[in-house]
This record gives sequence, structure tokens and C-alpha cells, in this order.
Amino acid sequence: MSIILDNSTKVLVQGITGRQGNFHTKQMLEFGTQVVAGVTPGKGGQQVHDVPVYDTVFAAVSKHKDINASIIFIPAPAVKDAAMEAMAAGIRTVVIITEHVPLHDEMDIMAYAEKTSTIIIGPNTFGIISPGQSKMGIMPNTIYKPGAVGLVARSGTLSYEIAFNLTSAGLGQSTVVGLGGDRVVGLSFTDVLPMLEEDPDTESVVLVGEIGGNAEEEAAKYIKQMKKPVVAFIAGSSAPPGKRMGHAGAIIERGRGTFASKVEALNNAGAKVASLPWEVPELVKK
Amino acid sequence: MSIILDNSTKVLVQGITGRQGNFHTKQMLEFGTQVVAGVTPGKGGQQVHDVPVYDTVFAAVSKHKDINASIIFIPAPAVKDAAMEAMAAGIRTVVIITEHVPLHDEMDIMAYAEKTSTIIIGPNTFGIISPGQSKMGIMPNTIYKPGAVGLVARSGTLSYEIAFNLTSAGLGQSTVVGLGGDRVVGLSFTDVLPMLEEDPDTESVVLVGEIGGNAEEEAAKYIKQMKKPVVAFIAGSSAPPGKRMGHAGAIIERGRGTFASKVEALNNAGAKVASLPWEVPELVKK
Amino acid sequence: MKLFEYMGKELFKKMNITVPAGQVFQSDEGVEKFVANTGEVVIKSQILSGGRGKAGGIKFATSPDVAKMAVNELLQSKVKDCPVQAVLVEEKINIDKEIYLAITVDGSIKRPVVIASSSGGVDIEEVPEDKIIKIPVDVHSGVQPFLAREVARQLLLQGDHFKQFVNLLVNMYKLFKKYDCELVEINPLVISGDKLLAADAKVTVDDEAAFRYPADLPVIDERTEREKKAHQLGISYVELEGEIGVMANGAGITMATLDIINHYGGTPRNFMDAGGGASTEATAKALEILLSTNPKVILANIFGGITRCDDVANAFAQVQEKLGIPVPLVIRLVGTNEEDGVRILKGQGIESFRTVDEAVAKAVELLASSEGSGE
Amino acid sequence: MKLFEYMGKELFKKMNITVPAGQVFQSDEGVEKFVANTGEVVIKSQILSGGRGKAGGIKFATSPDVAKMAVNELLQSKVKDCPVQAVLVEEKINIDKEIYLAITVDGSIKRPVVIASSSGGVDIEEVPEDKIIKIPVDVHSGVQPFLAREVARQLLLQGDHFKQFVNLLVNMYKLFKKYDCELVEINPLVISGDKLLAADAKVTVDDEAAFRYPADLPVIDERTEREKKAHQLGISYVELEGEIGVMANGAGITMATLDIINHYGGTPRNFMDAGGGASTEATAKALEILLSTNPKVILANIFGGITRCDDVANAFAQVQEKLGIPVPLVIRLVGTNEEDGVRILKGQGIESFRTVDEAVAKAVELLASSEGSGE
Repeated sequence: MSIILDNSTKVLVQGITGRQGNFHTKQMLEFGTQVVAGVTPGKGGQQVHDVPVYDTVFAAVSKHKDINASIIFIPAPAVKDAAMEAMAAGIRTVVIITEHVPLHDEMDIMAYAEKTSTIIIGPNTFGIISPGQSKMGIMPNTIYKPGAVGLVARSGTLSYEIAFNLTSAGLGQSTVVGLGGDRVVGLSFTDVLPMLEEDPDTESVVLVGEIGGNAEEEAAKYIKQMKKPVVAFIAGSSAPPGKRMGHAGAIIERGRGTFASKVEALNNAGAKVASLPWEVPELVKK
Repeated sequence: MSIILDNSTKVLVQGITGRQGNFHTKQMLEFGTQVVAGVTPGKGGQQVHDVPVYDTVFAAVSKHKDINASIIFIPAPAVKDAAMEAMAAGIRTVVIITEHVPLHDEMDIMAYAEKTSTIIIGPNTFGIISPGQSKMGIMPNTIYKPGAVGLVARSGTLSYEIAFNLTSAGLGQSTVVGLGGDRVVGLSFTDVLPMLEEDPDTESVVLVGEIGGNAEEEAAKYIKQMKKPVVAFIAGSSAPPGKRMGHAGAIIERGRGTFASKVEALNNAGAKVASLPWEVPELVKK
Repeated sequence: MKLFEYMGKELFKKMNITVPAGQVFQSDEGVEKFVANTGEVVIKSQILSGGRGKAGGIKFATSPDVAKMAVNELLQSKVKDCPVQAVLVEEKINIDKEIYLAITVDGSIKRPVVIASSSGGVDIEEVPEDKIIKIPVDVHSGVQPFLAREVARQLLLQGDHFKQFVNLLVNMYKLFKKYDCELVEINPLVISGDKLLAADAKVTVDDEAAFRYPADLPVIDERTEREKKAHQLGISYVELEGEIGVMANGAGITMATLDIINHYGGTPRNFMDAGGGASTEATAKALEILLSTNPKVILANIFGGITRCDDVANAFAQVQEKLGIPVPLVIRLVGTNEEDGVRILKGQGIESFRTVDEAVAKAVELLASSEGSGE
Repeated sequence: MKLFEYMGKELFKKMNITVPAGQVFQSDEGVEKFVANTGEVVIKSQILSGGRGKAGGIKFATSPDVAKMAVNELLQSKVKDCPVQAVLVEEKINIDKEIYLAITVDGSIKRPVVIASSSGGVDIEEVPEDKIIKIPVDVHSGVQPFLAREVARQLLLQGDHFKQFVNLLVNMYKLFKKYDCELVEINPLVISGDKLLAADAKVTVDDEAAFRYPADLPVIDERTEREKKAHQLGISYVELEGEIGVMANGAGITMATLDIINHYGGTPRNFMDAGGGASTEATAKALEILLSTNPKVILANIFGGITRCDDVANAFAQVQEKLGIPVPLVIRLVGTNEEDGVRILKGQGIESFRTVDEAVAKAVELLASSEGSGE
């Protein structure tokens, strides 16, 4: 088992003929993901790595009625349109890899997702992976192994670092979810933690957060009532206020979202907070 | 029993200090409606017929937490705002009396109603009445009596005519609903008929339709499976195509929504269709 | 409010929807020059009814002087009973393919709907259901490019036509929203070489939104003077061609009253919904409008609710005293303050009835006798 | 992108939000004339940091010559380390009451939020939570008048102020949407007699929406030349004040790398997220930017995924051969094509590590010894 994504998920790739879409479709297929169709307007009828391409999502889903998830590799200005298209066509899990999506477009996407009860992962995420089953995303195929740690992170490469540390320490993962680095993203810690808490194949949870926003503080409220052990790592202890550390969300503004407030909230909730990334596996094993 | 509205419904009047709002608040109170509050921006703190007035709907519902329906007497240009306000404040039954509401505003209202699962009656309706219990609307207080006929109509005075005929013939009513005369309105026949079918106190149903649109044809599809007898009357048998007969919806355009197609659909569905208004009571009694 | 084709095309141009090169003329002044610069042209009479082509309202010309003659001919003619007050002279375009495209409101789903068909150029009513593409629009998101792409795909458009169509439909929806439209129709939308051109334009805007029409929206009024006057009184009034002048209070009951007149073999001269709660004064004015149409009989069907029977009766009494009512008058009066109303009418020698049945029967009987008497 | 106060106020005026009469000056030319016509004025230095009042960036003047002097003084000064390049001279208004009003984005509820308080004029952070009104906005319907009325009611506004406020907030939201804003803040919104005036303007627009900024939006850039250059390369780069030049691939891991440097007692000179999948060429350019800041040590933390270790290693080799790297270099290299990468680096005499732990420890050690050596 796993959350959101498993080996039965039928995946559509929006923007499949682009450089990124093409490359990662190959990676996903190699990992075992069931990529059943792709979409690029004007390229309908082509094939990419033997995956049929359609002009619109409606055309794809009318041909492949079992499509139940979509991953978007589309330039930022067109992401809102692509996400709306997926939702309007009835797809209820949408992973948006693209970075630099305008904030107002993100809010529009999330409002439509709320209305249609769609799970959005991202934008600006590495995606989601259930090792041994399937992945929708751009994470390297090699650093994960199946196991019982659920990992949820705001940031990409940092989560690779931690997954790599876990795997090296013999700790496999049930599902790894990247929430995305923007100020407005779809799933948040408080959405994913309950799924992991209920997933029978997840025994412990690792949360990788960062400064900015109050997602970690909100997560702490839920962690308080969790039965499964939670280990957390928060990036940005050294970041000066007012500077955006790459992610739109990772900024301490008006004194909110500091490292200290997050660590305190997580500690109070009973999570073990690692000071350094490589301490995470030890804390999980305890 | 009755549908939508009964003697426990707590009613808010939006636009209570206006000429219409004031007059009909009095009428409703006399009929027994529980009007608990009113709203007119800038008039908060006043009273109308002993009903307290607030500046905003939020203020009214925070004081009267049991408000569960609102009736709107607001000039057409501000109706969308008023209806959105009621819905945003959590009120889930909204009756809009106002006529001349712009079509695009009506579509916006209905989209928001769908999102919030709100029952909208109208715009351009006489409202809803459950004789012996409560009314939200502008219908005369005197022509109804409690009974077992459910009456649903697109048009106001014509429904009075028919209710009056029913009452005169000794046939009381469970609930009378006016859908409103505009092209886009909230509740339609296909929403109300199932409610009447399930209402234990309704024994038979009278449908008062008119030319234009396809609401009666849609209704016929549902009537086919109804257990309770249905009598229908359709206005507009003599109307020439292309002319709007007062109601925005009552127009035969592009050959759709003709009298003949409606009568045929209703007959085929097993409804008895009266040729003249005064035939309705006889057909109900049969 | 329906807009003339040329007005619709002005709006199209503002919203970056391409139309053929053209110019509108209300006289022949400048026609020759325009045609000399343009070449072969089509000359279209600007009327609000459809089917003007079959009715002779469209002419073609290849030279300036032929065009000038055709313009004059059309401007002096009536097409489908409408005097032609303007013509639109446009470059004649090569038609590779005609598409039907419209955005309108579907009351049954309470939202806008995009309607399209590869079978353009003919009345959409004549196109079989399965050749018509219908896609509802979520008003919260509007017509996003993805929806336009799906329509383009179903229309089997390719390459550059596909891209142009997507922009066109997105802009067409913006126009639909911006001008509070009930209908925006392009029939045909023409593929002409590498171009996509709106060869016709039907735009209907919502009368109820008049208070917020953008300043650049032209206003046209095809109502008669009487209809305008009634409108100012808040009365819903439509002229018909029969004999009995009708007044009632409520649209549905007015419609039903006309039906009942028909049932009894009479013919209504008009639809007049005097509304609910009209005062004595307003009712008197409505009655004056009725009288001005010289009906053979006047029938009022008043179901008093908000409307008070005594107010109505007083209005009739007032008009009779002031102007005289030269034709038979039949009034059905029931409801609020009914007794007072009946008494007032009786004082004026006007008979009233309690049921619409009796009243209409009486009106038709009076009509028959007035016609019998050769009046 | 933050806008200067005067730019924000230009947008306010376009959206019918009233601001005090004022004029912006980049020299003293015209100041005397403006003040002669206006009377008592306030002169505000246009900088992007808050708290300019306490820092001496605001002056008052009652006469033209005093105003001219104050303008010159401010234009020659630095406020909060920013050289003042423009001043806004405005009529001094009587303040009856100050309100705080802002629209911003609340990431936790994924929508805009209206924030208001009767305690205006001070930093909103200093206002107790229970004195702050927060109302989320549904992006589908936006700020409708009803929402603005509720805010006005909670602010206890009355009569004409109430009505003006409703219009102002509705327009403020339109501005927020139209210009893709992250923040529109008016602090204070001033009640002055019967008027409601935006006495300050803080507008921040979303950098990611730059491709669709309306043409009338001014563009300002407070980034350093290096930051701009990095931005053009698609690199996220922020200058800091420490000693170790840092490069990593990914925002989170870059942040964590800085944290680890701190943990070991070092200080980072910059934040540089070179992104995922950067080519040899792009990585070489990023490294050149790093070198231009003259760090004492360079630390690269590369977790190969999409990024290939051999590409990164080749970039370092290239730069070393072309320009030379005059400072100690520490590289953590793991993941895709790791072995190739390590071999290439070894060929250049560059040591690499498998864990970030070792790499950072080494970098800090080298920093200490470089400082120890008095370099």
C-alpha cells in the first residue's frame, strides 16, 4: 500500500512532447509508472516512448477512460489552463512540476480544485513516489527503496538527501510526497499527515519543512494526536529575515514562520526534530 | 409537513426598510412567518414592525444564529451582491423576489449556489408558501388554505388564479412554490417535483408552466416515474413566436419550447393537462 | 436588445475577432470609392430579422457603379417588412469552409454554453443534433483556452486555424461577458485561405443590464412608440394583431388571458402585464395606452393581491370621466378590496365579473356583436 | 517586485482610490511652485524599506523654501542604507482617525485575505490579534460590496465614510487582481473630515507574473548586478555577508547547506540554488558569479538526480583551466554519474566528498586556516 499513488494509477502526461515531459516520461516508464497517454495541443496522433499523444485532455480521457492522474510539464504561463483542463476533464489527482507559476493562477487552480475535490500536488514540486510501485515526478529513480517510512517535504533536493540517508540506513519508504516550494500549493502537511497516519504500510513519518509560512506550525497541531512517530527536519535556521531563499514560501516576513517557532511547535507536539539532515535516520530508528 | 419552508423556518429579510421589504414583512408576520431579522446597510439598530435591523447579513446571523432562510427585496443591480452575501454568511435557502436582475448576475448567483449547496427560489418569483405555516413571498395571504395539493408554478398571478380555484373547490395546498419568470432561475420543476413526491403531506401535484425553455419537457421525464398524480396547465398556447410575453423565459425562439411540445411531453408522461385554468381542480379531484 | 450586424462587428474588432474589411453606409456617399479600393463586394442590408439572404436583402457587386446602384436599391427597400436604413458593404471573401459558432445562455443548466458545428452557414436549427457541439461553460473560470482547444479539436481544425480559433473563442467569451450578452453568434465563421473570419455577427445584449452597459455599446430600439411608453411605466407590453385590448396583472395570467380569448374565438390586440401593485394613476395611464390602439373591446383581468381592486376600479372610473371609453369594457375583478372595486365600477355603469371564464366569454360576445353591427 | 510609494499611489489613482494631492521630485526643480500652491506639506523619501519615519526619511515644511531645502537634504542622504533617489511631496492632511487596510495572500488557506484594523498607522505586527479583522476572499467572486460592507461595519465606520470605504476596498481588490499583487497595503488609511485618503501605499507584485504585467506597471529592480545576472541564468541567488561561497542544486538543500555551515561555525557569502539539471555551461557560469564575490572558500553541494555529477565536475574543471580558482574548493558529489564526476575532479586535483557532513566540515576548516594565515 501507499498513499495517493500506487501501481494501479493510470497517468496522463500534459506537455509530453516538451523536453522535460519527454525525458521524465521515459524515467517514469522505467520506474514502472503506468503512463497511458500524453497531451500536447497540435501533436495529437504522435507517440512518445510508445505513449500515444492527444490534442486535448478530453480527447485523451475519452480514449483512455481509466486515466485517474495527470502530471503537468507545461511552461508556467499556461499551467493554470492545463490544470483546469485536467480537472474539467474529471481527473482528480494532478501533479504540477512547473516552477514560476504566478501566485494568482495558483489561487485560481486551488479554488477550482476545492470545488471539484481534486488533489493537487505542487506547483514547483518534485512530485510523488511510492517506491516499488509508481512515481509521478522528477526525482531520481535510484535513491528510494520500498519500506515503511512516509516522507513529506516542501523541498525537492533536500528530500532526496534525506531519502538517500534513510535508504542508506536501511529504512525504505512507503510514499514520498513533495508539497512544492511556492507560497500557495495544493496538498499541505495537514492533508498528507492524516493519510500517512491511516496508511497501514506506513510505520513512521518524516516531515521536511523550511522557514516561511505556518504550514509546519499547523502540522504540529495534527501531529499532537498522531499515533505514529514523527521525525522532522526544518531548513533555514541560518536564513536572514526578508530574503527569499529560492522558494517563494521560504521567507521570514513580518516575523512569521521563523525556524524557532516551527521547531518549538514540533517539539511540543512530540515530534523529534533533527538538527542536521543526517540525524534523521537515527531518530526514526529510535 | 411541507417542503423547504415550515413553521420553524427563521427568516431574514434583506432590504427590510425599503417600501416592498417593509410592506411584505408586515404581510409575512401577519401570515405567521417567523421573521427574526432584517438587513439594510446603514440602517442597523432600527426596527421594522418590531423586527431588528442590521447593517450586514453577517451581523444579523451572528446575533440570530438560527436564521436559516433569507428573502431578498433589493433593487435589481444589487441583487447579486445581496444573494452572495446571504450565501457567504451560511444561509442555505434564499428567495429572490426582485425582477429585472441581469442574466449574467443570475448565472453568477446560481454558480455560487451550486458551490454552496444553496436552494435559490427566483429571481422574479412570488416566493414560496406553506399554507397554515409560513410564507416567504409577496402572494396574497387570503387565497390559500392548508391541504394536500403541492403546486409549483413559473408564474405568479396565474398561480394565484389556480390556487384560488383549488381553494374554492375545497382543495387546500401543502406548499406552493414560484420558480420565477426569468430564463435563469434557481429551483426548477425537476428540483421541486421530487420534493413533493416525497413529502408525506402532499397527495397530488399541480404544475403551472408556460411556453419557452424546456423546463416542462424536463419535468415530464421525471413525472413519468412519479407515483402521485400530476395535473398541469401551460400558459401561452396563443403566443406568437419571437415575442417575449413579459417573462424573459416565456419566448418561443428557434422553434424551441412551444406549447405543443410541452403538452405532448406532459401527456406522454401521464400528467393530465388542463386546457383552461378553471379545469385544474376537476382534474385534481379525478 | 439585438444589435445590427455592423454594430456586432465593431465590437468584434475591439475584441480582436477578425472580420472582413467593410464599411457601413446610410446613403450612397462614398460607396464607389470604397468599392474601387476593395474590389468585389457583398452588400448586406442591416435588419434585425434573420433570413435576409432569401428575402433579397443581400446583393453582390464587382464594380463601383453596380455597387452604388445596389446600395441605393436596398436603402429604398423593405426586407422582411423592415425598411433598410443601412447597408454593410464588405470585401467578398473566398469561402473554403463555413463554421457555426455561438455562445448563449442555457437556462436548463443555468450557465453559458458554447455551440459549434462544422455545418456552418445554415440555420443551426436545420443541423442534426449529432453534428452540433455543445459545451457548457463554468462562469467562475469562463472560456479558458483549454475549452476552446477542445471545440477546435471537435471541429477538426488544424495548425494555424486551430490556434486562431482558440484565440477567437476566448475573445468571444470576453465579449459575451463584457457586454452582458444573451447571445453572440458567428454564422458563418469562414475559413478563407489561412484566415478565420467572422462573416456575420449576431449579438443580443441583456436589456436588464442596461444600467451598466459599457459606454461604447450602441443602443438601438426596435420597439414601437407605444411599447416604449409602456416600458417607461414599468409595464410589459407587446403589440399583437387582434381586436380585444387586454390588460392583466402578471405575465403568466396575461398570457393565459390571451389563451382564453383565443379559446373563445376572439383575438387579442396586445399583451399588457400591468404588473403587481400598480397604483390608480399607473393603471389609468396603462388604460390610456390601450385606448390609443383603438381596440374593439377592452378586457381587464385583475386578480387582486398586491394590486388593490379599488385602485383599479378608480383608474377606470377616472379615465372614463376624463377621456370617455368609447368601446365596450369588460372587467374581471377579484381579490383584495374586491367589494369596493365592484361598487366603484357599478357607479360608472361598468359591469364586472368574478371569474375570468365569464369575463372573457362576455368580451368575445361583445366583440362579435360589435363586428356584427359593422362598427 | 516592490513598488515605491508614489508608484503605488499612481495605481491607486487609476483605480479611483483617493490619495492626498502630491508630486514626486527627483530634484528640487518645481518644489517651490508646488508647495506655494499646496500649503503645508509632508516630504517623504521614496525607499522600499519600512520604518523610514523613525529613520529620518520624512520631513515637514510650511513654506516653499523650507520645503526645497528639505527635498535637497533628503535627496542627498541615505535612509536605512538606501540612497534616496526620489521624494514625494504631499499636502499635509488632518488626521481624524487612522485605519490599517491590506489585501494579501494567505498560503495556509490558499486565497487572498483582507486584513483591517482600527489601529492604523502602526506596524500591523504590533496590533494585538483580537484587534485585527481578517476576512478570506473567494477568488471566484472576489471582493463583492457585501464583503467590503462587513469590513466597514467591523471598523465601525459610519455614513459617508462607510460608503467610501466600500468602494475603496472593492477597487483595491480590483487593483490586487489586475496587477498580480502579492500585497496591497494602505497604512494608514486616513479619515480626514468627510474624506477617506490613502496616506501611504505599499504594493508588491508577483515576479512570476512579469510576462503579463499591464503596460502601465512601472518596473523597478532592487537586485544587485550579480543577482540580475544569476536571474538571467535561471539561478536563484541572494547575496549574504559571510565568507564561504556556496552552490547547491535545489532551494531546500541550499538552505540546509547554509544551516550546516553555520552549525560548523562558518558563514555563507551567498545563497545560490543552481537548479536541477543544469548543464556544464550553466554551472560554469554560476561558478564564475561565485568567484566574482571573492569568497574565502567555495563549497558546492551537489546531489545528482536530474543534475549529472560529470556535468558539474566538467564545469569546475573548465573554469579552473580557463580562469583558475584562486581559493580552496570543496565539493560534495553524490548521485547520477558520481564515479565519472569524482574521477574528473581528481584529475584536476580537486577533492570531493560523499556526504555533506564531511564536505562542510572541511570547508569550514579551510576557512579557519585561510583566516589564520592572514589571507
